[in-house]
Amino acid sequence: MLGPLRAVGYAAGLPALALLAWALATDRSASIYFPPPATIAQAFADTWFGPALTTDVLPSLGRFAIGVLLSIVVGVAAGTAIGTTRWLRDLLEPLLEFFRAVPPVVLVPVLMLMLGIGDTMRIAVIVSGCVWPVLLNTVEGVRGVDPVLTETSRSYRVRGGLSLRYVVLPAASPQIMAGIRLCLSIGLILMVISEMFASSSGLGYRIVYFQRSFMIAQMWSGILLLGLVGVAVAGLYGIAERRVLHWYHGMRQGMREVARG
Amino acid sequence: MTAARTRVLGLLGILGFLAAWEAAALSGAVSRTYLPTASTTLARLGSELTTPDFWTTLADTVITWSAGLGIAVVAAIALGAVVGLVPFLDRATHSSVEFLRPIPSVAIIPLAVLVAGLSREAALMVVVYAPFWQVFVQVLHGVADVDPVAQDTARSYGLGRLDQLRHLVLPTALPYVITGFRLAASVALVLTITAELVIGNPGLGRQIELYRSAPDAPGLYALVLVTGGLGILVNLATRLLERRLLHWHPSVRREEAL
Amino acid sequence: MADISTHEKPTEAPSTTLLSVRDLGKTYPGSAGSDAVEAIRSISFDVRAGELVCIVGPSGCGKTTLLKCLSGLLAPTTGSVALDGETVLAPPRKMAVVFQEYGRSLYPWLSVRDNVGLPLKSRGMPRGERDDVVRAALEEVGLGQALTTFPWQLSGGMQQRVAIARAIAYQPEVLVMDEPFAAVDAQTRADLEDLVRRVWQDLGVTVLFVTHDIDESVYLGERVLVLSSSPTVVQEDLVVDLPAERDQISTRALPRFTELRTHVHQQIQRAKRGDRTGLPATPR
Amino acid sequence: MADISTHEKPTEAPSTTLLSVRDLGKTYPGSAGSDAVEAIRSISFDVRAGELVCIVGPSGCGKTTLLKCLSGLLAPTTGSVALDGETVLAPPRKMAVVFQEYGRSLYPWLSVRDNVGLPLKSRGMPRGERDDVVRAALEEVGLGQALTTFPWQLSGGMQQRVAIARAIAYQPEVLVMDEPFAAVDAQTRADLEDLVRRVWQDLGVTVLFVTHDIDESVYLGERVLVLSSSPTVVQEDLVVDLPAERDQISTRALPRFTELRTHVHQQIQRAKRGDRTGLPATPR
Amino acid sequence: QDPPVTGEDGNRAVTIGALSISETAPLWAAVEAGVFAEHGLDVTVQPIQGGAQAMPALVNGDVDLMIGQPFGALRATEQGLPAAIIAGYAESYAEGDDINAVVAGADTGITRPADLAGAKVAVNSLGAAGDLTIRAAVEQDGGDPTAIEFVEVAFPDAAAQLEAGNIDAAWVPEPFVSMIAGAGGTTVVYPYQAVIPGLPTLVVQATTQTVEQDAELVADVRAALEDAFVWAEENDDAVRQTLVDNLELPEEAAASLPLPRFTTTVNADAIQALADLGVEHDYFQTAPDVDAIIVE
Ligand SMILES: Nc1ncnc2c1ncn2[C@@H]1O[C@H](COP(=O)(O)OP(=O)(O)OP(=O)(O)O)[C@@H](O)[C@H]1O
Ligand SMILES: Nc1ncnc2c1ncn2[C@@H]1O[C@H](COP(=O)(O)OP(=O)(O)OP(=O)(O)O)[C@@H](O)[C@H]1O
Ligand SMILES: [Mg+2]
Ligand SMILES: [Mg+2]
Repeated sequence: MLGPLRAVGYAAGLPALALLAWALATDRSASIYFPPPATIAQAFADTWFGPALTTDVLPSLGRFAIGVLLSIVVGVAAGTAIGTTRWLRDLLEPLLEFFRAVPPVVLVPVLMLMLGIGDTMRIAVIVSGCVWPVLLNTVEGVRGVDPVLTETSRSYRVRGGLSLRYVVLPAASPQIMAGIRLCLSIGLILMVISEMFASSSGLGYRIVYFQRSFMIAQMWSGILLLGLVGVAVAGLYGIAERRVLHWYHGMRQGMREVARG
Repeated sequence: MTAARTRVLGLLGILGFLAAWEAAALSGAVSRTYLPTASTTLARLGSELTTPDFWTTLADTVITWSAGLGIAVVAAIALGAVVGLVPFLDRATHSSVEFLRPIPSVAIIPLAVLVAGLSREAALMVVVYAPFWQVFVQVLHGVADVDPVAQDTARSYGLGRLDQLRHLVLPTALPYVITGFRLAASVALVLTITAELVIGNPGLGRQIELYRSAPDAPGLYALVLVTGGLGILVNLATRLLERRLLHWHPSVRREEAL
Repeated sequence: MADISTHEKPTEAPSTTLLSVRDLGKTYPGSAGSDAVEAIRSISFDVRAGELVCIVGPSGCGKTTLLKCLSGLLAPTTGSVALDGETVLAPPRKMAVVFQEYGRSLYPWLSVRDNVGLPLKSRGMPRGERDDVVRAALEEVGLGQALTTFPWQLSGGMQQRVAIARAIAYQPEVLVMDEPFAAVDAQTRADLEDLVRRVWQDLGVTVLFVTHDIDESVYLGERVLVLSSSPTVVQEDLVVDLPAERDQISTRALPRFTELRTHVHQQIQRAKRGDRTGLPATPR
Repeated sequence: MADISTHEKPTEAPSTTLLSVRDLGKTYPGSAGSDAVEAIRSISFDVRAGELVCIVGPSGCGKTTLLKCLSGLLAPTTGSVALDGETVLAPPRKMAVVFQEYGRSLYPWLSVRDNVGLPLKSRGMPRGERDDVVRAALEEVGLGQALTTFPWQLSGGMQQRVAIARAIAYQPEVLVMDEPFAAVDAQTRADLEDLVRRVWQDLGVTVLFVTHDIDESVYLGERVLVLSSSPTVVQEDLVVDLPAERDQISTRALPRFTELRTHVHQQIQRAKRGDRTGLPATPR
Repeated sequence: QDPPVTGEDGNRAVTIGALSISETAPLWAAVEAGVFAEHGLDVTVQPIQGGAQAMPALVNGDVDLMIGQPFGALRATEQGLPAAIIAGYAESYAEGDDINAVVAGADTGITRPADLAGAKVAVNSLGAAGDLTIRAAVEQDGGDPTAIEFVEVAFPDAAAQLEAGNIDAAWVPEPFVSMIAGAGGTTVVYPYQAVIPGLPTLVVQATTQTVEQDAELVADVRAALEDAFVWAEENDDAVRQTLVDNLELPEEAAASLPLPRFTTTVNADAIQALADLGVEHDYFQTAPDVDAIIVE
């Protein structure tokens, strides 16, 4: 286990260096597009510590959370079905690849027509982008399960839900977790994108609005907030991953021990 | 035999979708001005395909896309492998990586334009950014997936760092990398189109925007079919590649045996 | 040479035949760059309910392949397997398998208890009963204290014993074991041998037991099937006419034991040399 | 009981000591929910250059753990291992290991040839020479025809032999083998035993050989280390005073062989019972 | 400052950023017809998507001039960006049918600006001239401007969203005004015309640096543009052909599309009025110095 002090050091070290470099760079060249850290910090406090928190940030994060959870559920469920059923995969794969390549600018107006312009549409936009990493990783994880393990469960007639719950999904879980990790950051990106359509509030809307209104420091403060949310979400993910994959890390513990020694 | 079956089923899936689309459009749930029928769109696609302009536009997009994807994938594999293998780097960069990953490409467009102008390079920066992180994270997880016994074997037989990378780490990470590549390919395509649309370089994206403003729904959806088609093509290519590179992996082995 | 009786087609009523293997052949299809491998050419034999049959044969002769076909995990290329008169197409109920790759057949995300208990859970055995059965099985193999550890925290031999415990706890009618004692020490091995005999006698299960230890095959089995080297056929089907009550010290000291083991040894040597005189030359 | 001499601290000049294990202890840290496991309490012994030492002990007593510490794959909790006078902190060059989990130690993406050849390649051996060495090593273990197959297309015993071929092809100074013959048939096993003796005699390698087969340990070894059950110490360090030229039939027929094997057998039984009389009671 | 780049024919190379909208058609057409070449200018028209993307390109010199909305220039200067308006380009009509309008869906019952209070109104981008003038128009008509619920919907999507009932009204330019009206929509108000008649829709912008250091360029472009508009007036067919060629408009639509009034004169009063309106409705924190922004 890392000492808490070292953990903080690792987490803050590089960002501190980056901040310093930023400060030095913005000190010399006064490009309006790269305001100094102090300006951004000021903008951050002014912009986000106020009513914006409840009118913009929290609703956005709520939609993000629902969207990501839905994506994980849908991605894992569909991914398992597709990964275990050859004909289903053959049938759906080209179609899914097709939809993956359709840009949101085209997709969103259609979604708006079908779902209106409320939260449902925005959540749908988030899901439409961040199921893919979960889905693809689940499909590949499920396909790649060690044959000895599947043979074992077959011969002991561990089938159906039990086999999914205790054999297939755990075996695929390292790869599924990789997908979930991607899903989280893509979810944040799509939260922003979803607010570029038919909206007038939200964290993402604010960032785009600031950008369009040349409010550069405010825009940076929005990006900063988004990044910080990303770090926080990654922290939550880390906790979840350590629980879900404790066996996986345990198996590899010996290896890491030597790497340290 | 199985290959033929795969093709037929895949085609069936697409046909089923087209039929559903046709039915939905004909049902009139959505006005046909906004959602043309599949047959109209396909006819329009056919006529688009015969114009030389279409092909130059397509070429523009494909060039930006493949260049961006190439840069993103190569850089992500290289950096991902280094960061994944050196625990110090992994720990030291973790927070920064998590900070940078959720920043949307739309947010960096003005900066890209500032640095690179309204050029293909600016579009490239936008196209590289997001897919890079996807492959990077996949590589990190792939590198961590090395079997401890296989790792012990490599160490005890004195395999150097490079040899371990080449013969142990990369093969292990390969399934993750391929999935990362597939994810990145479509994201890069979406971003190429978005960047063309927003920055205004020539390409499918700008053409889509023109058709959208005209407004010319069949033209718009014909181009959407083209982007989706590109996505399907990449996937076909990846699957072929996978059958060669991962012939030893349970996922491929199992299906070949069936 | 001593008088050795080989097994003839059973004269008893066919109703007692539990497992019937007919002209079984298995060829692994070649994948990109490698040729097809004919693992088994043609194997036929019958096993009566309640028999304990040991299978020996040179390394790579197709024992594991045979077991996989028997247990419905692998579709034979030719011939068929019937259990209780029904052709085996999928893993049958009431058959438990101990895999040769014991380490990889344990689920690393489940504790030892859950690894052993999962098949029971899938059979719908209630929690309390399951716990008891699991604990008893693990105690039989000397791992009563390892309930909550994970497989990767165990030594090779311990992992193998968990796999054995899982098979025993499953209370199968047919127990199929592929070199189940390869990784345990001599003393533990002896104990486990006696455990298998006990389970076999007490519960009347039918046992198919692949081993490389010739003494073990004679000590354990009522019958020893010797497989030839590839292309594989049954080289010999030997009846072990030792007393039913066996004991590590006295049974192994019997002159008959020595005769039998020497005979099997010679057969294996012959098999390994590839001497196929007298074997059915199945047309390809 | 027969006269059995146990190994004393070597009286020869210390320069001939190749491997020196001092008070080695290893405790696996407990992970979430499981306690720490003291796999080895305290082990000390020396191995001279060119010795062939067999290690036996009850299942789970820490043999694999010991080998991993020796080969620099695992950091000991207490004590130290020195090779040629230098403390082992990382896997030393010129040491080849055959892992107990042979299946997982082969790379599924490499053909048999490349699996065996990879360590040589990384050592910079040119292509042509490498091919010859690899082919020769595979022929030694009876797999001359399996060059282009992949590990997962092989039977368990064949996989294990590939792992052995890899170790031999590596031409190490120290050969560490963890139950290397567990998955092969009796005849192949005998052949491989003779191969190890031959390699040992011809090339002068030092061999550390973990086995569960007591006869094998006596037949192969110049010395047998018997480990106690957990908490593990060296229970006995036995000199095998059989003639250097050994032969499967005549050596095993020697009365002295029987004496030695019986002795080792009793030691293992004692170890398994957990009888620790006379063992150093290392303070915790 | 970079030395002026000259092309092969000795003409000065100039890049002008322009939105891909019908208003820029005269520019495209005149460039093709060689009007700018006569002034020694070798003009490249660089399509842009909006001020946010074009402004950095202007700042780093990637484009020399930009044709954009005056509101953007006000906004940019307020945030400290060195934007200047060097010439007019297009104006809305002070009377008659204007080139953009708020249109309401068929069964919303919205007929006059005051009805928009409480309605969901789409504009292409919030916080700009569109919603500002709509607010003012509603206020003028006696409605409560703060009760309007604005959402952002791209112009091309507005018609579909209106029909789907997701929005009540939308502010769109031609050809969408005609399209929606044709489908049964009601034209509620021409917000530009109603609030600031003749408000410039597009102006030519440059950085203050360019204005200071390259007065010659500014003068040349202004003169050339003046000729271009004269030429465009006489060659309406050529202009409309550009709509077909460059903007993929169908022929019939191109032929009948209403175009704005083109002029190089900057209607400073209108822009001042716009700035005042912005201050009044809290769009600007500080009042923009319109006189400084407009250089003529
Ligand atoms: N998946 C596979 N693909 C191709 N060939 C295979 C495969 N599995 C096994 N074989 C081949 O089939 C033959 C029989 O293998 P099998 O594992 O049944 O032998 P075995 O008798 O169990 O040997 P051992 O005693 O070494 O475990 C071998 O020649 C092996 O190479
Ligand atoms: N990764 C690990 N984490 C925790 N405990 C472990 C780990 N590996 C081994 N152990 C424990 O250490 C002890 C010794 O294990 P080891 O594998 O060294 O035994 P062994 O002598 O090789 O046994 P076998 O003959 O069965 O292979 C066992 O009790 C085992 O449970
Ligand atoms: Mg086998
Ligand atoms: Mg071991």
